[in-house]
Amino acid sequence: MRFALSDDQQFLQKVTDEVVGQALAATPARSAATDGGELRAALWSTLVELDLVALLVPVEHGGPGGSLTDACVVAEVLGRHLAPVPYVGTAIAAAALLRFAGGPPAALAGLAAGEPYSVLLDQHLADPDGPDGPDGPDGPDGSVSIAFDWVAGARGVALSPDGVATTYELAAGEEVDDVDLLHRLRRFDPVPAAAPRGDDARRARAMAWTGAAALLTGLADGALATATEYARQRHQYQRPIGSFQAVQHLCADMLVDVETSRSMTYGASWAAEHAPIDEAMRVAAAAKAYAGAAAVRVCETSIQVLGGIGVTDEHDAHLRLRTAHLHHAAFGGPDAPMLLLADRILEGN
Amino acid sequence: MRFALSDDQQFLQKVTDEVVGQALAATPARSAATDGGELRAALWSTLVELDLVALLVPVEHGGPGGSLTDACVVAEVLGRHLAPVPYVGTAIAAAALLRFAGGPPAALAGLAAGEPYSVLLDQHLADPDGPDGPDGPDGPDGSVSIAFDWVAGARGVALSPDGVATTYELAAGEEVDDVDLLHRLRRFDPVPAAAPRGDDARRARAMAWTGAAALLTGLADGALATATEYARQRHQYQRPIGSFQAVQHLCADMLVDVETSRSMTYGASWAAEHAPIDEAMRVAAAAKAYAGAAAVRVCETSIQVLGGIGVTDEHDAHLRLRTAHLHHAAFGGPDAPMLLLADRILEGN
Amino acid sequence: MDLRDSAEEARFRARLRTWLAENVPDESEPAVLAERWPYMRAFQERLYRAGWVALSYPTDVGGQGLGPMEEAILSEELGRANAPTLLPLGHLGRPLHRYGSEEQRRRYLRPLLAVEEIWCQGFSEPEAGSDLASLRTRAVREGEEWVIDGHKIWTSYGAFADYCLLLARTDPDAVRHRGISAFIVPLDTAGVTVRPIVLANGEEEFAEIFLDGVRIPAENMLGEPSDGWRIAMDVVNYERGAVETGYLPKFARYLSELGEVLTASGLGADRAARLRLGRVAAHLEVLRMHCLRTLSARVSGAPPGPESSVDKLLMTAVEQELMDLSIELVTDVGSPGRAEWFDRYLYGRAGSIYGGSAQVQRNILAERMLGLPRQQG
Amino acid sequence: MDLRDSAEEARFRARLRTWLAENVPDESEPAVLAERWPYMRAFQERLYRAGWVALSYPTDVGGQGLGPMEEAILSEELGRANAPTLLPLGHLGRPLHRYGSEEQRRRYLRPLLAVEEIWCQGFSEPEAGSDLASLRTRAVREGEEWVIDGHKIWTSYGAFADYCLLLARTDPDAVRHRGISAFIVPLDTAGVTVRPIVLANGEEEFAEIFLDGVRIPAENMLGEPSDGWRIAMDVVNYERGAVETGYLPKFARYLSELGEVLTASGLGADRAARLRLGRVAAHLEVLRMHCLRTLSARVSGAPPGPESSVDKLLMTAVEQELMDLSIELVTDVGSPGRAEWFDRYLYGRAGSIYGGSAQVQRNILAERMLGLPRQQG
Repeated sequence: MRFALSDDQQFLQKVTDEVVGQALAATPARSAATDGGELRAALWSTLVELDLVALLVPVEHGGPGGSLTDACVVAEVLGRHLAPVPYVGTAIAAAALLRFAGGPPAALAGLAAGEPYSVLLDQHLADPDGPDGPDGPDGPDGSVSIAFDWVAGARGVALSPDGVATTYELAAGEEVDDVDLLHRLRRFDPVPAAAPRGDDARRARAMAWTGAAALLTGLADGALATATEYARQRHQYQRPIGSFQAVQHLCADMLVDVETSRSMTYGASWAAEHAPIDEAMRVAAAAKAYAGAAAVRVCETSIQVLGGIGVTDEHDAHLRLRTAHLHHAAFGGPDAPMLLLADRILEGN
Repeated sequence: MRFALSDDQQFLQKVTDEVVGQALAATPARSAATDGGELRAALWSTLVELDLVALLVPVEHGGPGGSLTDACVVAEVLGRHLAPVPYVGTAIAAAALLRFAGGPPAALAGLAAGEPYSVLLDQHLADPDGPDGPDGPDGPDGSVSIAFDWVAGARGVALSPDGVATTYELAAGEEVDDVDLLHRLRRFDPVPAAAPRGDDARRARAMAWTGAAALLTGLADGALATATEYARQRHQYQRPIGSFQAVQHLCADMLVDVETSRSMTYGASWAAEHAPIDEAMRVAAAAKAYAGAAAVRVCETSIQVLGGIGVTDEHDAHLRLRTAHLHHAAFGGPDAPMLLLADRILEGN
Repeated sequence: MDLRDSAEEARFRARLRTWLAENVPDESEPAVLAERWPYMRAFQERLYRAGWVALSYPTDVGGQGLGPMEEAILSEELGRANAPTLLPLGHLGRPLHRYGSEEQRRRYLRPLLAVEEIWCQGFSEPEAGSDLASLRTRAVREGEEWVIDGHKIWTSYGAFADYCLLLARTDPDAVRHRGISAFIVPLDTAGVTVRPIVLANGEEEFAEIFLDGVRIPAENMLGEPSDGWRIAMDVVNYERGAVETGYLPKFARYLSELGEVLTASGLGADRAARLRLGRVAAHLEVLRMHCLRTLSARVSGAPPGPESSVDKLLMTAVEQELMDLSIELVTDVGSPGRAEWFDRYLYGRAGSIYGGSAQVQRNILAERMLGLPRQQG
Repeated sequence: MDLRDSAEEARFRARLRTWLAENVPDESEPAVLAERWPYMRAFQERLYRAGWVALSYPTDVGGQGLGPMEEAILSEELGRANAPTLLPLGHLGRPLHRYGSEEQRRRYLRPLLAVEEIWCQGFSEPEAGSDLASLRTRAVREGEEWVIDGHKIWTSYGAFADYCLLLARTDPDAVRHRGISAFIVPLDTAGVTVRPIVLANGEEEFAEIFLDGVRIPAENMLGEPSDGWRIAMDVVNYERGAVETGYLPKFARYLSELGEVLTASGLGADRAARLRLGRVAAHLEVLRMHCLRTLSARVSGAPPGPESSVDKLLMTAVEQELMDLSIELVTDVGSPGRAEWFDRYLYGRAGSIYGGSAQVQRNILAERMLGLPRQQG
């Protein structure tokens, strides 16, 4: 047992951090909300060039043969910098679905080459026991229509009713007005789809959940860094606010959330790929449920420490909180992982 | 509109506080757990002599003709002092059931004269829409067997299936091992019973909920007083711990819980008795749900402020927490009031 | 205890209901401030003309000579009638009334209450948020004028205001909250620049005010020199009370909307959702009862004290809990209304920051209500 | 990252499982401490004889020369086999091993690990709880002896112990945490009185120790004079880590029992209950993963530092959340098992107090991990 990043992974982390950090120092992340896709495209091609987008694409399809842990390292860095790229949707969720659920080889090769793929969200399918069942309000029984992490020209990927990853042209469609301003959703004509029930599809789901957890951990870490930096500099009552116990304890609670999310996420990054499927699902579910709730909590607390400026449009704090909420809700909603964990325990009795 | 205790009620509060305070200064409340009923009986006869037990008994049955607000004033003081007497069960819940649900006049007269009455708990009946429905594990459909606030010689009161308050001899029975060490539960042979569905029975339920809320508010207030007193005196790091912001904020949160519980409880003490039945139920439900959760929270926080001594057997902090949990759970469980409130909103749509 | 209307209160309520039934506009509140402001202002003018504004102010300054109970009934009935939100400016009349000279009251109070002149509050500064006493804006006496330089922030509706009740340091040698005075500053004076602040939810109701050599007549000081802190604390305590803010009816409306969301989504029978909804409903009842108690205490006429921090913390907690619930219930990405609920939720995060952060409110309660020893350092 | 057992670890786990299958007692853990203590001790002695105790200690002192991974596997497998709780004494061997003289290690370490001699920890005092540095117990050198006077509290299993690792002030002029030394005190020495503390749940696992002119030989000091604080911090950091405490398997067992309660009560299909259960299950996975990470970091041999406060806060939060869940699920008064769950819940309230209160842990993280400016005063 070795629970630590390898030297290679630490190098990957450092390089990604530098590249993304430099890009966003030149052009702030928020500009992606209004620049017509320019920053997103520029950053994406950098990631493609560095072969970071193809990490989960097998070598035989042109990928560099990376692990889910590698992809999580990248996702965490992207979350920390609030990078406006469709990494979780394309490089993790779509790649895993194509790879494990028998997607067309050409699609994997295209993904490795930098073609964008967008996962069609199955939020109404993911909780087979939920009150909605597989029949959502968006269309006929078992259909999906919302593309996650959509960019212009992206093809859609969904699990078709026979349990095979299938790609779709996403020609038309309309922007969806959700909460995240940096990661886009688009509504298309519904296509038929199935809940992830087979082992392969469940593996892909576990990997998507873990990828989201990694991004969420990064978001929380960035929120913590912003808050502690501010708490050191901002003075009230003639002292730095970070010397007040109330502020210190808010920051300490954030640190606990970040470090424990990180432990959970990297544990899941191994298990979701390598462990037997039931264990993979269990651990990935815990990562998604925990990191999602923790990231929302930390982003909220960070705003509290920032005070007035934290609730303004010009500060990134709300962009971070928005991205946290979207990823907390993605891939089946926030409740699905907890219900899965509960049912494991109840079945055990 | 006048939201304040009258001069008479303030006098009642003062007298009760002095009498109970003196009695428990001489013999600590905790001794009631082991003294075979001696303290409980002594304190009870004091309350009977002062006509505090009969407050809800109408004048024509020998009562002093008090209001539910009067009874809540007494219950709050008893809670603050952690007095080991069956006041909520006998003087509020049983009295209200006998009075509103057509109980035998002799029973009301007996109660006014100091005879003990114990409410047979309907925790399995109170939530008609709950997963249990009216069929609990304690006996056949619609039966109750646990006497709340039982003392030796008490008669039981329950709502019989025709919706009328009925009294029972409680000859045999066995002690129930629950969490509260000062308020007793006893299990008897089941008797048939109904959920409080008619307006009269619902009025009695609203009054019982409000009485419990008053006791819970007093418990929380006592826990707050204990914690702040300790925080002023206890020194660590060469200063009173109450000068640390972390401790101050714990105490401030307790104060908010206490004051808001108090507002809710006294508001309910008027509405449960006088408002139209739907409003009475709604307000009493809010009081029970809120004061119960708040009292548990405050008693827990008080223990945190007390540190090590707070978790010892010899300190009263756990007795207080225990009593809070019992009253939070009594009269239908902690969830029933919240479900009632939710259904009001959902029916409105 | 008696929660019933007195005969007089009941008559007042009945009259008010009749009026509201005929006068609440059919079109609902615009989401965008630029349209919402005239909508709110027009309704408030109509309310004033009909005698429903400034109920608890004396008649000689344009009020109705009634009490806080009538204010509470107004707030309740406005909510029940789904009326436009009131401008939260009533609390600025209090200091004018209490500390103003005869002449100032005559000149300013009636136009303020009549919504003819809009007022705002210039307290916070970039370096003086929770720690208001560290404010740096200064006013220097030059002959018959005060010359003011500084930078105010978080001024509600500053972009729409005609006058600002402004705090500035007049005695640079006095420590902290001593040496602060209050001024009446016409915002069309040369040297004043107002710039809206855009909040995370797109709201522009706050503004910054820059003051660069702004000259106002000497008589525009409110109260005596160094009364500024006392005046500010009065305003802040009023502001913290829930009653005058119209929050209660708004929250009730939100809760009812959430009930509709639940019913529409088929989750109405789900026990988890019902428990959460019920918990928030209970908290809303608590807020209502606590406001009634606060109101009753105000009948004596005494201004609110440190206990108003309980009101503020309660109000914030209820708002945030309500908004958290909305985010829990409306989680399907892209589901209709999700973005609007999210905006309300974002706005709710500000509740524990403005008007003194939740941390400052707890300090006040610990030291001034519970008598805990002062924090050291 | 690789969460699989290495070949060596897998062999170790297999051997252990076989042994546990044959050696875990059939009768379950007695609820009353007077019976539980001999039950726990007997099992631990059996474990020791079979070579499963002190896995990560060197062989020359009675250990097995293995690593923290094997300790973790042991903890996991004990839980899976529903074995008796281990005595939480392992962390007291660490300071003996690290700071003890050749002679002290030879004399004390093996009997400690072999459960032949029971040790306890004499750190806290009535006036020195979270603020350990304010301890008042003093040791005065008289010839070849130290004379100790003082009063210790919250000593785990003090009533069963033979030796106490005790902190006392040896330099009355030094400030606070300087001037504190550590001693090995045989509890049968004249002048020692041990009195059990009864906890709210009836547990008697803690004790007070009164020391009245207790004379011990000079060589019973551990480490150098004034090493006491350093030694104490080592112990405390070990104590805060979840791995050596056996909590993880216990929590997993509780959660599984709560699943049974749910199933039995017919609430197994209730979404509200399932969500709560799932939330706690997720937290338990987090605790497991975080422990694995902590363990991996310890492979280097470095003793834990301030980051162990994360472990402690996490462990406390998970325990309290689990116990809150039990109280939420078992609310019918008088229902079977409610009193037992309540006792566990009460015990859980102590988790945020002992070993440094949650407030102290947060101070440590804020100042030592996040580098926030020191609290003033």
